[in-house]
This record gives sequence, structure tokens and C-alpha cells, in this order.
Amino acid sequence: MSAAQPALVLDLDGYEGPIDLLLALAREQKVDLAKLSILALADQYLAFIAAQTRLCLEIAADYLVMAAWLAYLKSRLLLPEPPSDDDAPSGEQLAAALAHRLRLLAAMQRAGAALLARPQLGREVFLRGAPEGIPRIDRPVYSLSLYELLAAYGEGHRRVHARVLTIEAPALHSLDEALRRLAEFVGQVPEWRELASFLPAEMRGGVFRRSALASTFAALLELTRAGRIELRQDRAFGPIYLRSPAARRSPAGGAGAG
Amino acid sequence: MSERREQLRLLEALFFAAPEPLAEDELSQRLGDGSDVVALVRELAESYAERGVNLVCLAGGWTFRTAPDLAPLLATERVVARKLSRAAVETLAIVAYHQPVTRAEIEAIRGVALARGTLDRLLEAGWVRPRGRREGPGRPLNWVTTSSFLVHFGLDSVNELPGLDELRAAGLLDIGPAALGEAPELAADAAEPGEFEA
Amino acid sequence: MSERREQLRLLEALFFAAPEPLAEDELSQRLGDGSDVVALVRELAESYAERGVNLVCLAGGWTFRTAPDLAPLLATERVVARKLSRAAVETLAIVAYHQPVTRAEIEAIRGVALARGTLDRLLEAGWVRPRGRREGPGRPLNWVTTSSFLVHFGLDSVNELPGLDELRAAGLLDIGPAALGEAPELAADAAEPGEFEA
Repeated sequence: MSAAQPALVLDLDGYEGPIDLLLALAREQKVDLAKLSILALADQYLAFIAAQTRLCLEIAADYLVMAAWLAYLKSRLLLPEPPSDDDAPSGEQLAAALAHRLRLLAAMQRAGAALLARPQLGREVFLRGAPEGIPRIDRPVYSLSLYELLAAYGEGHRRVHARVLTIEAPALHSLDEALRRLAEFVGQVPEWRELASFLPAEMRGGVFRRSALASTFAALLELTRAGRIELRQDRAFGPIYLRSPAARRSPAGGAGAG
Repeated sequence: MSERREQLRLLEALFFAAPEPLAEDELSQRLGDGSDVVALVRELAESYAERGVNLVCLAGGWTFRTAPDLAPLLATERVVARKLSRAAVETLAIVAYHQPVTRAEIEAIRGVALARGTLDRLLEAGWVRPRGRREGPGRPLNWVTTSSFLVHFGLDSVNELPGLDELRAAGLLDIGPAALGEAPELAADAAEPGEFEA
Repeated sequence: MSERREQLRLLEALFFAAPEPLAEDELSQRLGDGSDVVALVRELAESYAERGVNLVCLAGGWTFRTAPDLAPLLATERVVARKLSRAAVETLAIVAYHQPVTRAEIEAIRGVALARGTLDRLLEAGWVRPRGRREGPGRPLNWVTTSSFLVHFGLDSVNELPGLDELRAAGLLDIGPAALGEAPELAADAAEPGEFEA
């Protein structure tokens, strides 16, 4: 037997485990797996293992375990069943179970081959090479409550009204404007003159006039503090007079202030 | 002409599986010398001309493309919930209260220009629509609310929208301290679109 | 029957455009209620039966695919797949025919521990995936095949696996007591992957 299979001696690596090896040996019996002689197969396996002179123990461990189990099975098949141990499977049952395993693995090996023999995607058959895809269009649905709608309307009113106020503000005579106006007269008022004569000429309504008076008065105070103008009021609520300081009246002359 | 039929089948499979358009000289190589690729491709293109996919020449090669007229049917619609911007909600409210109203009037009432797309959003939501044009310079479109606007807000007509007094009573027109005492003028303004203008 | 023709065109375009097989209920949605999707698909499949691309049912959905007999002619399109090891092929077959199946069961059937990487390769190919855990000691993962396994091997469902009926009749879809109980040393080995790995 060993002469007939020199290749097997060197080639444990070619087997996917002890069952696979058993299956290969069984196939050498050239009989239907269902009619397999497990006893003969066990002999074959043991002979095969015995012939391995160069077994790498690490790789072969499970093959050796199987060999031990087959030797045990063989003894169970050859010797009369021990009377004790009612629950333990008989030698025949163990052999049948092993045969089932062999047929199962053989079936799975065939099934694997059958799967791979099918036309495979990307090898024999192809799907669409460049699917355009199905475009998605989002249809928006808006949710809005009546309350939100009405609140937005109220909010709009509020905002627009606030805007009206900020736009009206420039219609008043500002302090900056008054300062600019008065600065033009500084140094050109040698005699006392009434404040009212410095108010903007284009007089408008009451609010504007009052704001012009107030801003011009504030500007006068500012210029006086800076020493650029002099103020005089003879009595409470009386008219207010102003003139340029002495130094500014005569730019060439000496010091002096009022 | 069984061989011709086989060549057409092969062409069909090649166009189908290729990731990009196939040029005629590539096809010649695949079909073998002496094949009349031009005629074969023309025949295949004709047999697909009326179908859901067409064989078209793109970027110097031939490829299958879904028929252009089917594009709208191919797309899948997906419903997406969206929120309207504040500007859009306010614009909708103005259209509701002041309709028919022109874009310029809406802008005048809001005091700011309408961003591009604000009215489009409302149009898309199906809540406003144009109705006729205003006589006058430029003949601008008039905007009104739609019946689905009424349905959405559970109203029988726009007359059911609360009046300004009712809005104020509900606290929705409350005006901040900056506005001082001028609320009554606003009420008058609201009745006449356009007078809000600063 | 112009409407029917339009429906066939739309189906054709959908199958060409879709990146994956389309199930019949998806198609019903697209074509509208009351469309006889089954009959339409059958008609389209028949009209393509002799052509270079065929309409086939894969993994529960319909899709176009090149005709299998053209394989040798399409060969240069071939993407050379890495060859699967014998262990991987056997493992794939075991998962396909015995699913859901645990790693220990795969090892019991094969009579040897799974080398590191065998399941990984199949997982990487997208052909198997874990699904749930087996109740019992250690709660091991169950392995099943995926829909891309079906698409790859041209199957509509696992019920179409070749030879399934004969295997069932021969009792070979049962892993059986032999693998689990009555060859104790093997079963115990199988439960501890890693010990055998070379």
C-alpha cells in the first residue's frame, strides 16, 4: 500500500485535517461512501499514519488523535460489546457517526465546488458597469402653526416701528451740528451778541427749535469751557450773550481774558 | 445571420458592463477584424431608440443611458420636513394680511429687501401664488395666499385672520418701550399697506 | 397599450439605473397602484431572454446581468479575483447550506480548526456575516450568507443553492450527533479554536 501512494508520505499539508484525509482514503476504496467499510478505512488510516516517518508532531497532533480514536473504534468493532455502560454508544453507532461525518464533509466539498462552478459576478457575468443611479428629489413639507404666523406679523410691526424712531432722530439739531455751526463764529464776535441770533436760520417746528436751542446752548458751554468763547447772562431766564475772548478779538495783542 | 446576432448580443453586453463609453476602435478589437462595427452599433442604437434605455454617443464612445424623457419618472421623491426662515414666515403673514400685495410693498412693509428665494419657498410650500399684475410702472405681480394656505391654517377665508385689535389683545402686537405711545398710528398703518415706510 | 409600453420603458430604465436589484414591491411603488408589476417584469424578462443582457431575479430583486454564455467573450473585462483556499470554499459552503451556523459547528463538520483568516476572507468578500448569537454556553456568533453572496453567485435566495434538495433528502443538512457528541475528542477540539492552528 505504501508503495502505491508515495506522494501521501510527504504531503500531510495537502489535507484539511483528519476527516479530510479519511475522506481521501475512503475515495481510494472506490466504493459508495454509504457502503464504506469503516474497519477497512481505520486500517488504511493507521497504516498511512504509521508510514509517516517524517511527521511534524505539531502539525500531526490531530491526525494522531484521530489515529488513536480509530484504533479504539477498531477494537470496539472487533471485540464483543462490553456488558456494562448502557449509555455508551456501541461500536456500530460510532462507526455510523463517523460515516455520517465523512459523507457530510464530502457533501460540503461538492457543494463548494458546485458554488464555484456557477457563473460568478465579475468573472462570468457582469452587472451594469456604470449605473446612473436613481436620483432623489426632496419634496419639502413645511410646518407652521397659525400662532407662529401671527407672532411673526406682530414681530414685524415691532421691528418696523423701532426703525421709524431711529430715522427720526437726525431730524433734531444735534450737539455735533451745533458745535460745527458755532465754531465758524468763534473769533468773529467782538461784541456781546444774543444767543438766539446764532440759531440755525431755517427754523422749523417746535421740537426742532427746542432741540436747536438746547444743542446750541450745550455747545456754547463746551466752547466756553475750552476758553474759546465768553458767556454772559444778566438774570435768571434772561437772554444769554456771547462774544469772543479778548485774546481772540486781537490776535496780535497781549494776554487777557474776560 | 446568426453570427451577426451573436455580435449584437456581445455588443449589448459590452456596453452594459463597461464602466465608461466604448470607442468604435475598441469595439473593433473586441469583435474581431472585419466586423462592421459602425453598422452593428447603428443597428443596436436603432433597436434601443424607442426603449427605456438608449444607446448614445458620449465623449467619443457609445454607452447606454436611460431615456431622457423618463428622467422625471425615474427620480424618487422623498418628503423632507423643512423650517421656514423668519423672513419667510413674516412675508407670508404680510401677504395674508395685505393681499393682493406686490413684492415692493412687502419690502416696504418689512423695511428690508426680500432675499432671493423667500417668496420661492412660500410658493414651493404652496401657500402663496401670484395673481394678476398691478397697474402702474413695471406692472408688478400681485401676491395672494392660496386655498392650501387656508387649509393648512384651518381657516375658511382670510377674513378669519384675527384683526389687529385682536392681535394686540392677544399680546402679539405688544410694542416695546422704545416705541413710546405711538401704537395707534401703527394700527392705522397696518390697514393700508405701504404706509409703514419710514 | 401605449401605457403598458411606457411602463415597460420605465422598468427598463429603472433596472439600468439602479445600482442594486429592485424588489417587486419597490417596483409597485414606482409604477403606481394597480400596475401588474409581476406580469410587466415577466414580459420584460422574456423580451431580454435571448439578448446580450438578461433580466434575472437575484437576492429577492430584479436586475439586468450579462448573459452567462458570453462569459468567454467578455473575458478581458475580468477582474481577477483572488483564489479562495480550499478551507475557505468549504467554509463558505458550510455557512451557505447550514446557516445559521457557529464557528464550532463549521469546525466540527470540517474536522479541523478554522485557520485564522478563513472566515475573515469570506467576511471581507462580503459573502458571510454574523447574525445574532446562539443561545447556550458561550453564546457563540451565528454566521449567515449575505445578499451579495446571492448576487455574486446568481441566486435569488438560499433555497436555490445547487443540490439543496438531495442534501436534505440524504440527511446531510443535519450536522448530526456525530459531530457534536459521539466523537468526543473531535467535538472538544472543535470548541477550542486556536489550539490546532499550525
